Amino acid sequence: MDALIEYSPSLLGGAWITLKVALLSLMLAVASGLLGAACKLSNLLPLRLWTMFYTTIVRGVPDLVMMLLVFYGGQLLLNEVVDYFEWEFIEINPFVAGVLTIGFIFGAYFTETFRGAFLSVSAGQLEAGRAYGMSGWQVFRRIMFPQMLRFALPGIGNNWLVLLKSTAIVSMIGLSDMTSLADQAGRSTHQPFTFYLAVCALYLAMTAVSGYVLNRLTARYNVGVREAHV
Amino acid sequence: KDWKEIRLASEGAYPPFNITAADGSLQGFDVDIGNALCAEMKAKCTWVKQEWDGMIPALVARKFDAIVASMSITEERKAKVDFTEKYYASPLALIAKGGSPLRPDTTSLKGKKVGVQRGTVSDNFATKYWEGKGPDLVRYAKQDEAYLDLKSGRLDAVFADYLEAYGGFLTKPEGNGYDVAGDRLFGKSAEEKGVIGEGIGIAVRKKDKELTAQLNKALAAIRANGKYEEIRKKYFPMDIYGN
Amino acid sequence: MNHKATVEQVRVEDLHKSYGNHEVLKGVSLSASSGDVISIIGSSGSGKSTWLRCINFLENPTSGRIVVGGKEVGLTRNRKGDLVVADPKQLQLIRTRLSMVFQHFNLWSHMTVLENVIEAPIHVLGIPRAEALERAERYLERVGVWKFRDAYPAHMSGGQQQRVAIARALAMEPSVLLFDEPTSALDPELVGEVLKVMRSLAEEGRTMLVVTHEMGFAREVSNHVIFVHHGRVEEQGNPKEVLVRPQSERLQQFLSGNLK
Amino acid sequence: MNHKATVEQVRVEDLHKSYGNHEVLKGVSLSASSGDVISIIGSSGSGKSTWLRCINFLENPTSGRIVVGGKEVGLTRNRKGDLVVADPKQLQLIRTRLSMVFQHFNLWSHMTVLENVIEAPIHVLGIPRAEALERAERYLERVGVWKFRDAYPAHMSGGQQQRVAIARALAMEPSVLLFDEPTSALDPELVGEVLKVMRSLAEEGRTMLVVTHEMGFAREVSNHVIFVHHGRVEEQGNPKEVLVRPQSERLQQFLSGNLK
Amino acid sequence: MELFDFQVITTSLPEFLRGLLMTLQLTGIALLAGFAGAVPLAVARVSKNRWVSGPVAAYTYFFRGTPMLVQLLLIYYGAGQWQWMQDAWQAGHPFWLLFREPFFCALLAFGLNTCAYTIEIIAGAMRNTPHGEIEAAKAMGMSRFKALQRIVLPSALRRMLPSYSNEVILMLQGSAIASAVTLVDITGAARNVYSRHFAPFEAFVFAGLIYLVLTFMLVGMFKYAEGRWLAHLAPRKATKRTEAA
Ligand SMILES: Nc1ncnc2c1ncn2[C@@H]1O[C@H](COP(=O)(O)OP(=O)(O)OP(=O)(O)O)[C@@H](O)[C@H]1O
Ligand SMILES: Nc1ncnc2c1ncn2[C@@H]1O[C@H](COP(=O)(O)OP(=O)(O)OP(=O)(O)O)[C@@H](O)[C@H]1O
Ligand SMILES: [Mg+2]
Ligand SMILES: [Mg+2]
Repeated sequence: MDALIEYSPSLLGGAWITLKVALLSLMLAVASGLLGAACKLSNLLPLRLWTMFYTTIVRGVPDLVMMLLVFYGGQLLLNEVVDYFEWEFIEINPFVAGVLTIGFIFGAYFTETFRGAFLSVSAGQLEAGRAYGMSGWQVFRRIMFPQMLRFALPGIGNNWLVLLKSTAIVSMIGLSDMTSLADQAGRSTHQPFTFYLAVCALYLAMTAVSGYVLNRLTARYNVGVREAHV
Repeated sequence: KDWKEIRLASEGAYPPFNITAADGSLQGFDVDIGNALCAEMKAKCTWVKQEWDGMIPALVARKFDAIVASMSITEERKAKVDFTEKYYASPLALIAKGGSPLRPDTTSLKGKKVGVQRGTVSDNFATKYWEGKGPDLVRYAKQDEAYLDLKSGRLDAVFADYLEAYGGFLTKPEGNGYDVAGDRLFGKSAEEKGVIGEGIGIAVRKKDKELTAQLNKALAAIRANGKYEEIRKKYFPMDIYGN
Repeated sequence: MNHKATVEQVRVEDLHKSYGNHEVLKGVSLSASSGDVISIIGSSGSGKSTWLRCINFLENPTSGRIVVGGKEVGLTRNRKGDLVVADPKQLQLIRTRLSMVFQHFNLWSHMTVLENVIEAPIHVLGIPRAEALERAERYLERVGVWKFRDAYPAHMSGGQQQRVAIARALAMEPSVLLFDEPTSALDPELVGEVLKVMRSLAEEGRTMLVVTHEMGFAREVSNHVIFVHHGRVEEQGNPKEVLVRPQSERLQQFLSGNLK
Repeated sequence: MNHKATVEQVRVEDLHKSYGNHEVLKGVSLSASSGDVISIIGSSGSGKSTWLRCINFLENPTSGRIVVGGKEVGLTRNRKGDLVVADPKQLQLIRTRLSMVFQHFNLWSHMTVLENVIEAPIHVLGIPRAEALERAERYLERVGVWKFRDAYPAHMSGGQQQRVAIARALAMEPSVLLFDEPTSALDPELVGEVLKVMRSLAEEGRTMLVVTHEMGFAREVSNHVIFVHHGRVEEQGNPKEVLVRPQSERLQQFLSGNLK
Repeated sequence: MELFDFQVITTSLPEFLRGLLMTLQLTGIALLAGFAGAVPLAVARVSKNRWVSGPVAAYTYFFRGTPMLVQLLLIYYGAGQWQWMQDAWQAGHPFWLLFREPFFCALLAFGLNTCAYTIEIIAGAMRNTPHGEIEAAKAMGMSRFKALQRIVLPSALRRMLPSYSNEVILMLQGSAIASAVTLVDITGAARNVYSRHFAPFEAFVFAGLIYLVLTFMLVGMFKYAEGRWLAHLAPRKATKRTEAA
């Protein structure tokens, strides 16, 4: 217990890093997800092929492996390029690498979520928009998007929880998130159980808060939907 | 480059040479030596924490400029990076329960579980001479984890740098009741010596010859002006530089 | 049949439409002037919906001419070989003049009734919000669902939803209303409500094209009925005559199936 | 109306049902003997479905008596104060004797047509598989969907699905068939198919209770019609008389709404 | 410097093969056990009785709310922390001795984890069973248990296939963390190779490829399974166009 108190400032600092990485990657992932979904649904074959490649590869390779590839392999490639053009050395900072990799990985999952959601908006809703003379962009912004969000929210919620937990892998590239700090504290004090349990509690606190936020969002976007009563 | 700013890397899980303090900062013998060298060179040091098994790739990838992490100077590593002169030297040793009959050889360790840290000299040595011949090697990402499993009874012995074991485990409360089993290994043949290495040095990228030279100069200086001895006494009662 | 003036609102000439090898419409024509109520009847799959949807270009015809409000719609061929409206501005204009009421209502589910009705007038016609609200109020009252203005479509009965859909179409103040089986998604009980509203619109002298299965409606309300069979107009004329004394064998057969 | 013998199959006495404070059924009764075809009509919300669903205890009545096959159903009150069948075995027995055909068919979507029909005979009645198959064959043929036996329900039209649902009910060889608006989920085009089957069942002398909106069916096929209004039986009797010369003002009003 | 050194891969092929075997064993057994446990627990999860569904909900909340890596470390290093556990190991207690084995610890963590996810997937599918189909089962005289056994579960287990395929793939990839407790799975092999040859690119690209191939095989298997058991949800083969509802 004393050990836990001694380490708590650093653990909380780690929690803050975890949260920062998670939120920034979420933003990146949502953005790439929307873009990916748009490409996947587009009429242009190259765009569709590219996103198919993206989602398949990313979902086929463990994120841990992907992270190490980006951080080490990516840096080596970058160095070759930089040396070739005789530029200054550009470092892939672990924080940036972490956010980029996780955002990139989860972008693939969000792509599928958004694609499904876009497809769930019934054709009739869009047709009604067109039949009243709305332009393509108006149909997207006023009809498609608000309705899509409703279908996407459960998926967004799931992806976010998985993403939050995935941030633990950034410890592999030297970022001191809360898992790695607890791990190291556990080894130093020879009380790993205590510290892992503390990390679990921190994660559960975060998921509880996000669960609450998600419920609020769901309530907001489910307006006008009749719940099925069983 | 004039080397007024140097990024040094260490692991922070290899007591007493490098450890991570409760506040997350790096400490230990390696860190003190690194800081002393920087002071001598009038350079600004920043420390980077890096997992052991990615240490050399990260150096090559220029994530930092030098490794001060108790890295043994071996032929294999010299193929990838340059080393300074050694700043200490340590034999290998088998750590087990006090009074254990185990010895660091294949017959005594037959069927025993022996922990090593992945990518260390002890790993290289055990892999080369023991693997498949008796002992059951279990590889850890961090040295500490091996001690945790030794204590909990999952391992019969840990094979590691003697000085690290001495300062990081045997003299600590956790290490109570454990001791070196058998002789310390300095390497019998030339080949074995090659594996174990010529002592512990600071690794630098091959093309940064200038930095290696400066570090060597600073190392000689702190050896001469007593700074080195001052740091050594903080951690070890005996000489660790060797001859 | 109370024509006030016979201004031609929409004319379709020799319209063809194929899906792949399957020719669904094999050259159909019609003309509707102000005050006309035209019923299009025919068995399932005969091409009624396709015809209606070609008129406001929800489907692109394969060939033919369409004249809306006296102006011919400029057409060009797209890559698939279908005709599309050359000028997107004209397409939007056509669509605001020919308002469609769908079989499945297609009310926007994330908007309240009122929002549904003011949406297109504000964002397509660009009229001020206050005026759109005033219009919405008028038409919702007209079809008897004003008190549901703040409800969401999913919380209303089918008949109420269909009436909102009609109000939404009316709020565009179109020259022609297109109905695609406006009552067939409804319970028999709800059909009555909607038919009553449509009858009153007809009495007001609105121009309407109605694809329907309700022979009662075709007979009582419309002034012209078109019987479509296998993509061709098989018989047409005054419903009182055509439906009572059908000439073609097929229409006789079709009517005997609908033995209500 | 071809009664073979007048054995009473089901009797309902003074049935009441409330949801919270809202009393939906205010004491209704009926009696059906073998060969009876009873139509229950009434406007939306009058309690027709509730009545039917109380008979086989898909809803638990608030009070009343139910007699099935001459045996009174033993009832006890549950915690909510509703009546439930005291003996679960008897409940299952009742449900096998009163087979229900739902408005939305409710076929089991993961089973083929054949599997749907043999499921309950094998797993509820416990008859051998071979015999169940033979029965299924017979009834599927009977309603004219035998050739779809290996299809999944989702791949069939509404009329076909409803006929499978009827075969599924028949395969239980129940003493009474309960129909809750068997045609109102169907397109007007598909209604005919199902009505034809029901008419032939009636001619065979099956006992049926049918909640319906099809006045034609009530008039032509059933031998007794019950008009429900606000949870009470407002008028009943021979359909030829009741529907042609309604006595109560409400039934007159109701029938005038259905102006087909 | 060379970007890709194939020699590194060829010399360590046996190690990768052993790693592959380890990965397959770990995920295979964990998935089987997790699934077997999930079916009855999912039934409990949808129960209206809070005393039945509550504990299951708490279990899934914990395991879905915390990273599997932490769960694994908690079980492996956490177990070793307790003196009584160490004593039990010394005494050769057959049950507690299991916790000494990293393989068992990983199986336990993976199994509990995938079980939690699978419970929620099955429970979700059960809740989505069309209400009318359950009512039809009741009306045909089925008891609660019969309806569950014959209608609700078979239907739910088919409809869960697409989401379950995701879970299986995630589990395969999640098993990469087994290397954190000294097991040499595909990732563990890659890390050994990497630290021995200082060749991150070669080791991880090759490991990534193995995972990719495994994933493709799984995706193919699930495609086949869906074609077989989800035929009833596939769109109609006939071309009759139905109006979008
Ligand atoms: N998008 C499409 N692709 C291919 N064939 C189509 C398409 N839309 C309609 N069809 C075919 O065109 C024919 C006419 O369809 P349409 O919907 O116009 O019939 P309808 O007269 O409206 O019938 P219903 O009374 O059933 O609505 C049908 O045979 C249909 O299968
Ligand atoms: N589960 C329920 N909870 C509360 N009220 C209910 C419930 N089921 C039905 N009701 C109410 O009971 C009344 C009768 O419903 P019922 O479904 O029996 O009508 P119905 O005569 O079958 O109408 P319809 O022709 O529309 O099917 C309605 O007012 C309805 O709102
Ligand atoms: Mg149509
Ligand atoms: Mg009803």
